Amino acid sequence: MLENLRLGFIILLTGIVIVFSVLILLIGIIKLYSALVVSIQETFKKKFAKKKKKSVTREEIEAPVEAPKTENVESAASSDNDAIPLDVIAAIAAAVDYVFGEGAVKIKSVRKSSKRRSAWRSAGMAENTRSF
Amino acid sequence: MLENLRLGFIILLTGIVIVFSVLILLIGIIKLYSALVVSIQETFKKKFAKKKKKSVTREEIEAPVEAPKTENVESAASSDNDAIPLDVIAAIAAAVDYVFGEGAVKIKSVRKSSKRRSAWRSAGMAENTRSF
Amino acid sequence: MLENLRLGFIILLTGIVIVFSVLILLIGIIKLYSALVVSIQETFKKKFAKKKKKSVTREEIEAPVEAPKTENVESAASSDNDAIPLDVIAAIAAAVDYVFGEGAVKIKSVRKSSKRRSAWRSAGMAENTRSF
Amino acid sequence: MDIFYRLNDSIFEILANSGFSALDWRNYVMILISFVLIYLAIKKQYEPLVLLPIAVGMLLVNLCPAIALGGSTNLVALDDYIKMHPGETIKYAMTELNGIKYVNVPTSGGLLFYLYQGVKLGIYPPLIFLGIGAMTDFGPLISNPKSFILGAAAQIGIFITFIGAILLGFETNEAGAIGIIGGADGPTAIYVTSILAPDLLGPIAVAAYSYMALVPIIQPPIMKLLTTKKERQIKMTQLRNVSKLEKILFPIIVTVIVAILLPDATTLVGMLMFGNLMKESGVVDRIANTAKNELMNIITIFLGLSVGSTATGQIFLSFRTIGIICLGLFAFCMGTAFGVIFGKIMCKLTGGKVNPLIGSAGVSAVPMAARVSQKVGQEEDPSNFLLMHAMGPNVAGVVGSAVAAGVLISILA
Amino acid sequence: MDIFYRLNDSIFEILANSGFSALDWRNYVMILISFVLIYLAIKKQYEPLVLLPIAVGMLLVNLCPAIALGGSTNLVALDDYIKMHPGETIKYAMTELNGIKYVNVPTSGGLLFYLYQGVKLGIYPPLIFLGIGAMTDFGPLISNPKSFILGAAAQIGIFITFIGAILLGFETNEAGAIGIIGGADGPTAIYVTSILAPDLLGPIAVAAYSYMALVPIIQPPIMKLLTTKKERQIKMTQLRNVSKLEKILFPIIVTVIVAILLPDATTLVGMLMFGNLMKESGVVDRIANTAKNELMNIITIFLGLSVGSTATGQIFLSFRTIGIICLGLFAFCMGTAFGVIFGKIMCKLTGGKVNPLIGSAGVSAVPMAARVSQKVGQEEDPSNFLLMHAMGPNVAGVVGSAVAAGVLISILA
Amino acid sequence: MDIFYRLNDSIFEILANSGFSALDWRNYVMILISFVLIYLAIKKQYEPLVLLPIAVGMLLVNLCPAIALGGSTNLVALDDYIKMHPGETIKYAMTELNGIKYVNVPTSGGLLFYLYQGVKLGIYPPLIFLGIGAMTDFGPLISNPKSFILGAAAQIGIFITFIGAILLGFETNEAGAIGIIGGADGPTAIYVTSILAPDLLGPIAVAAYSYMALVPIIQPPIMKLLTTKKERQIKMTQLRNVSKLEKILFPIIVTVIVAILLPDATTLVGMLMFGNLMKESGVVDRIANTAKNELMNIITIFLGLSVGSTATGQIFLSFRTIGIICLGLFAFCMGTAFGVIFGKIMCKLTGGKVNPLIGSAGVSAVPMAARVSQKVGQEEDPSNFLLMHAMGPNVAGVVGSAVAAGVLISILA
Ligand code: NA
Ligand code: NA
Ligand code: NA
Repeated sequence: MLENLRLGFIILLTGIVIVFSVLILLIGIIKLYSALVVSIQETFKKKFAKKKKKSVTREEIEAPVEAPKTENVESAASSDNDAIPLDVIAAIAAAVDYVFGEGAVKIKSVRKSSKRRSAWRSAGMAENTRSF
Repeated sequence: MLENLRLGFIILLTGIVIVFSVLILLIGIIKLYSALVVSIQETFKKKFAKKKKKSVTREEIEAPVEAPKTENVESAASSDNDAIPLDVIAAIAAAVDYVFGEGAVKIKSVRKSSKRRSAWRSAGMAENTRSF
Repeated sequence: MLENLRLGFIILLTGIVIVFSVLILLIGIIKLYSALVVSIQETFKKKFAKKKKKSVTREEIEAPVEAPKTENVESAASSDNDAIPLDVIAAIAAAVDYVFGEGAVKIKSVRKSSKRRSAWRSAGMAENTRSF
Repeated sequence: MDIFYRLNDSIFEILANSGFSALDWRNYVMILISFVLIYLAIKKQYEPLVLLPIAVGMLLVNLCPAIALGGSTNLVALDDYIKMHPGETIKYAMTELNGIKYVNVPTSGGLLFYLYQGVKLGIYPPLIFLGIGAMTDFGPLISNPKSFILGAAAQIGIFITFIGAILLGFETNEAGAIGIIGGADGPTAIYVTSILAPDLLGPIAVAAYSYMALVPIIQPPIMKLLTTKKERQIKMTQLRNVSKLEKILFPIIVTVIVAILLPDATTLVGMLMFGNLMKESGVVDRIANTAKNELMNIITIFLGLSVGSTATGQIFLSFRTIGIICLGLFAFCMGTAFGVIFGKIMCKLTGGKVNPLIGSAGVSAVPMAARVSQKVGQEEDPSNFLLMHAMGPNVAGVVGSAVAAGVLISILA
Repeated sequence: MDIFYRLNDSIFEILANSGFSALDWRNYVMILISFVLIYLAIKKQYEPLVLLPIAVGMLLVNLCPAIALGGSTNLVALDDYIKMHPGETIKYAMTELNGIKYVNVPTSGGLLFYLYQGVKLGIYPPLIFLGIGAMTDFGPLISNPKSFILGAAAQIGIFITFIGAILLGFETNEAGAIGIIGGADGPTAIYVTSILAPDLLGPIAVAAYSYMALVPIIQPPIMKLLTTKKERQIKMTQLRNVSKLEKILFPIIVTVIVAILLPDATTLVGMLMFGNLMKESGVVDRIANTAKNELMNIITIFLGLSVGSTATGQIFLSFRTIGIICLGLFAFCMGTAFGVIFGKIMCKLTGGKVNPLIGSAGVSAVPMAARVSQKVGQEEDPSNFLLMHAMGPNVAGVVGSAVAAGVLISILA
Repeated sequence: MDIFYRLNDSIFEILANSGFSALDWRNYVMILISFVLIYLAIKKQYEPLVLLPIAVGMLLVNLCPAIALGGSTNLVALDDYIKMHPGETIKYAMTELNGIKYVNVPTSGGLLFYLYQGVKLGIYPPLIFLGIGAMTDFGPLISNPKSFILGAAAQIGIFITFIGAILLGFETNEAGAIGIIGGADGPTAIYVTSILAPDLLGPIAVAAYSYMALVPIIQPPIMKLLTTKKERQIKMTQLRNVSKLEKILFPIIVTVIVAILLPDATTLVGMLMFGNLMKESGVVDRIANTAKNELMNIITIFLGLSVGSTATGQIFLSFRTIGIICLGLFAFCMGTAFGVIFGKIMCKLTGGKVNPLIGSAGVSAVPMAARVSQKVGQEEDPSNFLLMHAMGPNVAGVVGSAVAAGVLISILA
């Protein structure tokens, strides 16, 4: 057991050294890349106005048939509805409150009305088939 | 490699021949059965008025306790709501538009109100247990 | 085959004896514990008033951050909504009937509005992570 | 020119390996049978959740038997191997037989072979029971535990059919598997058959699920034959409410009793009751919902396909299958009859408080059989609601057949 | 008459195989223990999602040990075999021992044996980590990466407990598995134990999940003992918002760093971070949702049942289990203490900007431990909201214990 | 002092086992490649549901190759073993080599090794096809069955690429796997490659999914090059409505024809059609929904991770991968070209009723390729809606590539 105990102390020390080293290394790297990301994003923000126009053109290539936002809502429907601005949801919630009494219920899931949808349904292939 | 190349050409030709044969055969068969189905269904439509009464009698054997449509909606609730006529949904959507502003939201899932449901729940066995 | 047939009769009798013994034993035990449970629960009901206060204190330890009812609704959202009193749901259904015409549709899922929710979302850990 | 000769050879070889040459008439008959089952599943809605996958499994295995074959090692003569794979290094072991060297080329099994392992190892049926447990309400049984007697009585059909099967010349293990059709419970039938007589899985599963779908046609005549009009009109008093605590204790107690007395029934009963405990406890809705929905659905697909894949023409098309079909019907009838007879006995003993029609629900076939009790009762008196009272024997029948399964396995396995 | 004799034999044999004769007192004690766990899971809601399946697995394996046994080959004397299966052809291999021929009858394993393979092969815990990753928000940790120090400090308890276990006479591999209880993280504990000391899975899993449920009782006294009232009243400045890009880069970077430095932690950390990457990327919601819901739920059921099935009376009921229970508590206390002590150090170093109460959240037990920090803080000053600040060390603790697990595995496996 | 020496040793040993010493430059290059794929999946949304898991699998296996290694038996010299496990009894078998005794210590495989078995045994791709079948509407194909010709034509690219691969020096089995990239169908490509050339899984899967994501960029120039402005402006007449019965019969008929003619295509086509039968029958929504959602999502995660795990630097970084990338692009271009050419032929034969642009949709890449047809058509005439007409060849292409896969497997496996 004495031998085991010695091994125990070695592992105690090794463990503490390694765990702290790894996590402290992570601290350093995260701080570094956080700084980097923040500075990069600020640089990008300035260029944004220009880029915006370009990306619109690029999107138009796929847009008429793709409607990615709708897909997003569909696939994530059960968990959240980020795809619709929060203020819209707030407005709906207010309307519901108005009808049913304040604070009573909350609409669980709101989905953008998409006229393309029915076209897609008849197109015979769920949007999310794409990746398979 | 020359031998491989010869094998390659054989596979090229075999592949094209087989793929085309199989798919062209499918074309023929699909055309055939489509024609058949269409003609059969037209024949049936004429007999429908008579049959209808019979089938009602048959359904009544199971109907009071079965309510398969409700089950259908339940199990498929997350994906679509075919069990309710589209015009009903359209009506609901219109009503919602009226309240919340046109095109803003779409009701995600509509389920037929079923008074039988609660009876079933107390009957202690989900409808869909049936098949196991 | 005669030997098999003899075995068959033995199994027939063994089977009937065992199946009946086990299930009749179950009858006895269920009757026993049902009686026991009923009597215990009546005893408890009398003590309830006292206990209630204590348990409230105990709950308060966890309450401000736990909100277990909300969790319950979330996780069970797709199947039922027991966490909200039935009369509330009835009231909502009535309101919907009022808007859309009686019996037309039924709200599928009602979730308590929870101001804590957003706090939790930002707390960055779904309630149900707890158990893992 | 040489290429065209070889093209000809190549196409010819593909045709030689095609179904036209490999399949025999029994496969074609089985394909027709699978069409009938698909028709029944879709058009007549005969237990479609299970019969449709079974039928498709049956179709696929008879179109292409390799889809259900296990992996094996092909001995390919070294010279041939080199010809077929020119320039490759040989990465497999070699065997020498009679002076000729062979390459041991391992082949992978078919999809349905791998899916079938869950049946063979007895994994799927208990997992389906887990889901069933999570949807079953044993309340009616707890509030009227005497229902267990009817759930036991209806299992007598299993054992009588067992003797019938022996009289028709089946081996004892096969007879056990055939008898369990009378349990009117799919997963139990598949579990027992996979242990006692895996060769018969196809016909037994088809028979079990078909007759379960036919319960509304099979049972009423027997029920009417064995009961008087007056008996059928008996109204039963309302069941008491069962407290949550009783519902939580029930699965625990049943598990303990059954598992101690009959270890061979532990897996089925234990999973059924674990599912129910998850449901009734109310604290693990997350996993209870998955157990009764996605998990059960996935297992159902795999189970159906792989059970169907055991029904090759060579095995299915024999007089034994006809015997099984007949014995299965006999088992259902016997189960129904004994259920009703014990219902009559209970009616007598309770001074007419029990409507014997609820006895037939003891065969299981949940919840169809309970509905049939309800329906036949209402035919005599439209104001009579037997459904809740029939649910007791109905769910008791599930436990009853699992216990009967335990008996059969413990003696015959 | 003969039949009745044999009926007697047959029933006697079933009783002889029943639990009454096969189980010993330790199984009965374990059954009682499983009842206690079921009670705690349902009534006290002690981590019910995991403890309920564990308790049921424990119950089933002690009622019927065969449910967790692997398949094997029974040698049945040829004569006996023929008597039991009259008229059948023998389809199994034969072995001759001492002049007697035996039939090699293969038996299939029990359900829990097959489910257990996912534990044994180390498959379930990483898949649960995948789901946890898909629900975890590392935002609070990214916005305050110093939290990693607290997440590391709380792991010191693991290694101190390791020495404690050696002092109590455990082997080094067992001591490693016991120490990891202090990680306060279920899947990590099960993963390490399944590698280092599979025999101890039962008690270690029960201890780990029980103490995680008891965190609100275990931690506060220690936290109060080690901090002054003034320290507990420290309010922390609000965390900065973390951009989406940072959240996406975080799991990738953590995976790379940890996997390169400590390959033995790759599986756990990699799956945790892959789950998180799926969540944060926002482009694969379909699979991210399945990972954190259905997949995790299915695995949880299988994991719980099969971990419970390792807790047979013969293994569980030994003084070692008592030692494990005590050492587990010790580990939680040590982890909490070191978390708080390092919290105090950080408080000093930052000139009082860090509330040492958030240190205790470094043990993991997500999100319970962070709530305890919040609660203890609010007891001193109701306007103090430490929750968000405690989430940082809390999720860092998960990474920390996975790294500690890697150290233990790399040295002891 | 001794302890500090040994601590030094211990830390040194951990570093010696770390990635720094074990990985070579190719692993680091692969890590960079996986970063690029993660970027493309998240930022450019290149088939993220599959490419993200593949990229993560690639990342993990190159950080820690052991995560994809199978279990093995380590021979540890007895003396060393005793030193490492002091006081333990040895529970493993022993081997004696050259007078030295070795303990046979079994090691468990890595997570990705076990997940990979579903690829190796050909289980995942057909299950994904099951889900795809359950979401596919073959209506447009049934109402215009001639689309099958375009779905066949676009597969010519597969076989031409096969010859190209042979010209670049690939073995025939490898050439078959490379050719199937032209099928523009992920599961088919993975299925064929896992049978014919498992070593190439990584590059082939990456190429297949990348080019599928790039279809909107690859196809339009070819389509415009091969068609006249007038052809592109052709408007097609509306498709007739297809009755439910036709939709139900379609999957059954396709299964029967394909399986009989080409048994090697049965698994893929059979599962695709079973999924579609579940969908169209309308009676098994429960299991159809699970097949296309949770089951497919779970399999996608496992498939992606384990396909990625085959892409170790040692295998991936060779000139062959560059060849595969080039040949894959060539295959897509050829498939598109032949689809359009046959579209032109059909246009001629029908007297201008077919817009040749729908031919390019025959490559599969559902539904992206159909959208490209729509988009290119609308560029010429905004009032032209080709989408529905392109869906026919598009889904025919899926069947077409499965048939082509059957041909390749039957000749080359
Ligand atoms: Na039954
Ligand atoms: Na921890
Ligand atoms: Na294709």
